[in-house]
Amino acid sequence: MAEYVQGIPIMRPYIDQDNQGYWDAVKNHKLVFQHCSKCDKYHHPPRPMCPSCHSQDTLEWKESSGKGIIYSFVMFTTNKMAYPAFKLPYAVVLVEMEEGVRITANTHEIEPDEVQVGLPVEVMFEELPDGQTLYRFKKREA
Amino acid sequence: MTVEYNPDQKIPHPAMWGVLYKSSTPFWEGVKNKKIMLQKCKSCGNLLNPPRPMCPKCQSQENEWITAKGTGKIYSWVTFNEAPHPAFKAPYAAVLVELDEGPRIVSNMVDVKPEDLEIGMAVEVTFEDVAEDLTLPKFRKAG
Amino acid sequence: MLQEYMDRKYRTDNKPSVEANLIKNNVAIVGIGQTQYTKNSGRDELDLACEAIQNAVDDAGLKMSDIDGFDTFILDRLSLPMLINSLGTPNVRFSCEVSGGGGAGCAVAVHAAAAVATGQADYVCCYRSLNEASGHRYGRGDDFIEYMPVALTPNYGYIWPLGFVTPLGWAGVWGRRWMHEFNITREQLGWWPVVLREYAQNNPEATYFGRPMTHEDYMESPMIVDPLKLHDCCVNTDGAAAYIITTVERAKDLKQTPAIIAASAQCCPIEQEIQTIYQRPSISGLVETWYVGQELYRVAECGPDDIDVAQLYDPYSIGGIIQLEELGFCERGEGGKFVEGGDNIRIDGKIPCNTAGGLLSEAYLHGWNLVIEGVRQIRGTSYNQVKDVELSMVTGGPGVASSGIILRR
Amino acid sequence: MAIESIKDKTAIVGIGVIDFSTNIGRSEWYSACQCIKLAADDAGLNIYDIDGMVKNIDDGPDPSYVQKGLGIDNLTYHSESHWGTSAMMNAVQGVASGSCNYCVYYQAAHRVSGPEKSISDYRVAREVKDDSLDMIRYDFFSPFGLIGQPGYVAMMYRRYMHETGITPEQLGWIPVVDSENAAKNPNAIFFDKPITIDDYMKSKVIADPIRELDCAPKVDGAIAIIVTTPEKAKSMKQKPVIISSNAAGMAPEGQFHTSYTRDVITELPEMKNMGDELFRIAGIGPKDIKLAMLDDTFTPYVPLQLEALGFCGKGEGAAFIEGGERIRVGGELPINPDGGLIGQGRFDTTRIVEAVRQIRGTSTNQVAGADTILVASGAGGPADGLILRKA
Repeated sequence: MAEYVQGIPIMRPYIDQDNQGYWDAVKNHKLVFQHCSKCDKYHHPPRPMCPSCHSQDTLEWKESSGKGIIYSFVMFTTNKMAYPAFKLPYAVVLVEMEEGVRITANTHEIEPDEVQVGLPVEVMFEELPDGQTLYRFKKREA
Repeated sequence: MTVEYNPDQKIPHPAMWGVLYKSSTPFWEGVKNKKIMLQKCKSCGNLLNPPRPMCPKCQSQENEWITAKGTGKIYSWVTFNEAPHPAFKAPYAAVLVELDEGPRIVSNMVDVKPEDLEIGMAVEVTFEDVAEDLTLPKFRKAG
Repeated sequence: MLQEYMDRKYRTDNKPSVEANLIKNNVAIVGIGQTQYTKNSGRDELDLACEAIQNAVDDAGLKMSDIDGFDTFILDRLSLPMLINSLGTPNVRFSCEVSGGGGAGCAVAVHAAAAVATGQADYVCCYRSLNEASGHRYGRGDDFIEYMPVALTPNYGYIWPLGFVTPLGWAGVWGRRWMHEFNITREQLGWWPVVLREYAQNNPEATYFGRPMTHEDYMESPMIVDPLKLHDCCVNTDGAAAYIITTVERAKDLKQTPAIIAASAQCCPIEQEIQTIYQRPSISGLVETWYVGQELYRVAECGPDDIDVAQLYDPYSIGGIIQLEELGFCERGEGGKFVEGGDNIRIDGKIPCNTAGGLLSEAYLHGWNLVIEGVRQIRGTSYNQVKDVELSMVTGGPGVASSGIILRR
Repeated sequence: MAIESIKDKTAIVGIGVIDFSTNIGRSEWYSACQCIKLAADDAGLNIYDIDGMVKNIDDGPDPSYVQKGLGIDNLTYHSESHWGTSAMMNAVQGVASGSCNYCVYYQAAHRVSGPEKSISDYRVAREVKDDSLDMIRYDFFSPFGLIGQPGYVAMMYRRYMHETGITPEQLGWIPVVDSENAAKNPNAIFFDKPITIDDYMKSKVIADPIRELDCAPKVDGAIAIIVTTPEKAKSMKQKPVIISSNAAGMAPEGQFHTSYTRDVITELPEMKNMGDELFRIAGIGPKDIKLAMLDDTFTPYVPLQLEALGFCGKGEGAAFIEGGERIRVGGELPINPDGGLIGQGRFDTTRIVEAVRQIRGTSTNQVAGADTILVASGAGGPADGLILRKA
């Protein structure tokens, strides 16, 4: 799923000093999460300060196992609320990762009726038609 | 001297986005027809400038549009030695004209050098087609 | 994180004392005004705002020159200087805006009340003016072409590239999780929109006046974003609304029965986003609504059983029903059963909700119409008047930094 | 009971300032978190006790972002404000009304290196999709090349010269005195040594009669200010600075820097309304003020503020500043001993921070006996201000 309509720009992330590491990793087909080395805690989305110890220099990027389960999802079935660059239908899944954080993404080779809460998934990377790299989730063995 | 434009740059256009900016549409429609239109409160006669949907003196929402004579005096002016927008060639002046009817509007002078400008100078309106789709009210020395 | 929410134990030791709360019982809503709610106003928002504000001023029995404060929330196309130059108010001493979209539906009243209670303004006008039906729509997918996440909102970068740009979609994620955890059925969901549509049939100002809907109609309506159907979603409206806040002392000399603010609350719990509140320990509830409810009950010194009528900000049905749980009108996870058949939220029910039709059937005026209906219930002038209303509750949007007020006679 | 006024109901207990720069290399989100942490440290306050946040609408990310870094469980009060330092009023009301305990006002703005710069520059020229009705007012200026704030102010300034005879040689004393003061303030990055009136006269005339040195430059910075009640302040680390008064003011036919439709355009009626209210609440007059922190974003507004706030009579502002003697540290009414915005860059909350330091006695350019200070913001548009005093 998640195929694109030609001629409509796909949005791109806003990259700044706080999330550069995250998006650089995605470009290299890696999924990383922000981790505070002092508190040993993960935070997502990335932020400029650890909310537990208020340190601004103990934040590092740790590679994710890439594995998680679908925690919830929505299915875009009509053009009313969908973004027009996408062919219908397409799903956006909220995946609870093994690290404990939850991230949203599109799916890869999962039929609409297969998308279910609790489905084990793992990350994969896709080169989009506009040249950007984005992560998606595909089925995995539990 | 008249304001000169860089031909490859778009002069900032006023918004005529229909319903989005309804109050000022008659002003710009008037300019297209080479008139300065002023909004007048139907209830108390107050001239509303810039245009707005309610009269601040009597809270009436009924208004009409009258045609200004197009004469007035220079109230103040600025000379731009550096152009803040690429469409304009510096130096040039923006003038604040007090119309004989009372309201003040911003404009440019035609055939007057910035150094010859004076507060109180009598001026009259002239219309200049500055772009294919844009006419602007400008002023020249009266008489 | 959010331990007090997870334990359902509200901390009061870190709050200013109820005695120190100057808003409680000292401030009232004394004037309400609106324009027609239409699908195409043919006028600009400034024009609509002027009319609604004039109506509110007239309703209160004031003069425009009495107004010395203005309040709204962001996403408004008006500029305050332009508005003031039209209204002709001579000296505005207070103004503010609240961030967070629809959650601020009542926060605006909180800030206006704080200004009035501290003597920083005498009469504050809270206004909203929109051409959402004919002009700019918030929250439609095709409206986002040419938009990109910017510096002040970098977290959109994690969702927008997924074709995930509309609040309805974002809310669908926590809505589905709630349905999943508590076995809520679509049939149950449908009763919220159906009852609201019934209310709208008595309200000639409502968008859906004269257009009734049965539960069957609801079930047959198309899916917009699975799990939400067309009739789970709010209407689009052109129109404006305004209300005026002053002290109870000044209200005594005015025309209308004042709707006294018994409590006001605003909240912004951690990991707050615009609907994408996915990092919290639980997403099957609305943390922000729980906080608002707890603070309202603490300050007003009452509980859910004391509330006679509620206007809950419901951009989608799920948002309304989960609020019933978080505000304590029913148990956690029981919202589906509670609305089933509709009787509990009808006029003689346990808690009549959104009695003018709410955002689904009256108008989407970012919650202003809910405040106005909350005031009408106190005055006894609602089109669906609940008997002997003592306490009338209004809340701000779910899934965003939220707010609420309790009005009393 | 509602209260009559906010006089002495609130106090400033903490300030946090990051080092200003013209290329900070960080996000505004980062700086916002950083300056709030500094302010909490300064106040001796646990970050988790902060329960209110206010900000200027365009400066920095909104509270829900900042909170994600600070880890605060819930805010019970937050809002945004449009201009000057008027968000301060919301902080004061939040605390005084019992809606929150500790309200932080943060301004995190990277106006040089941050991306907002390009947005606001574009807005003026209306080249991007911006459908705010606010844009309508530019329609009557931009097509004629009257674009940008220096030009807007110059139109008023020319008239001011015409009506009162004020000269650049007089007005130049604002940047001269600002530069003298800035040279003593390590966070004022625009002058390491004072300039002379000759330097000012040689400064480039950009929108005649406005010179480059008449305009405060842009800067990257972040400031946080913590407000609570005087009672709570007693047990905290710093000597509290009491907010005697706080007010905002507007006036008919007002527009930002372009109120050209008023009968008289060479006055600041918003500032006058605000000042009258400030003094009424505090119960004192201009004579009681030991130090004034005035808005010097554009120099012509300084003499106009002196007139509007009653520090001198109408038309006497120019004489007041000429020669600089009366406005220097040690003079009759010292102005902006931190170097003002001309010395530090456009950053309105610096005025409050310097006033707090002066009252604490910790300024790098201390004014003797500065126990009652007036802060004014928003010259040329909606105005707001504070009177701060020693506890």
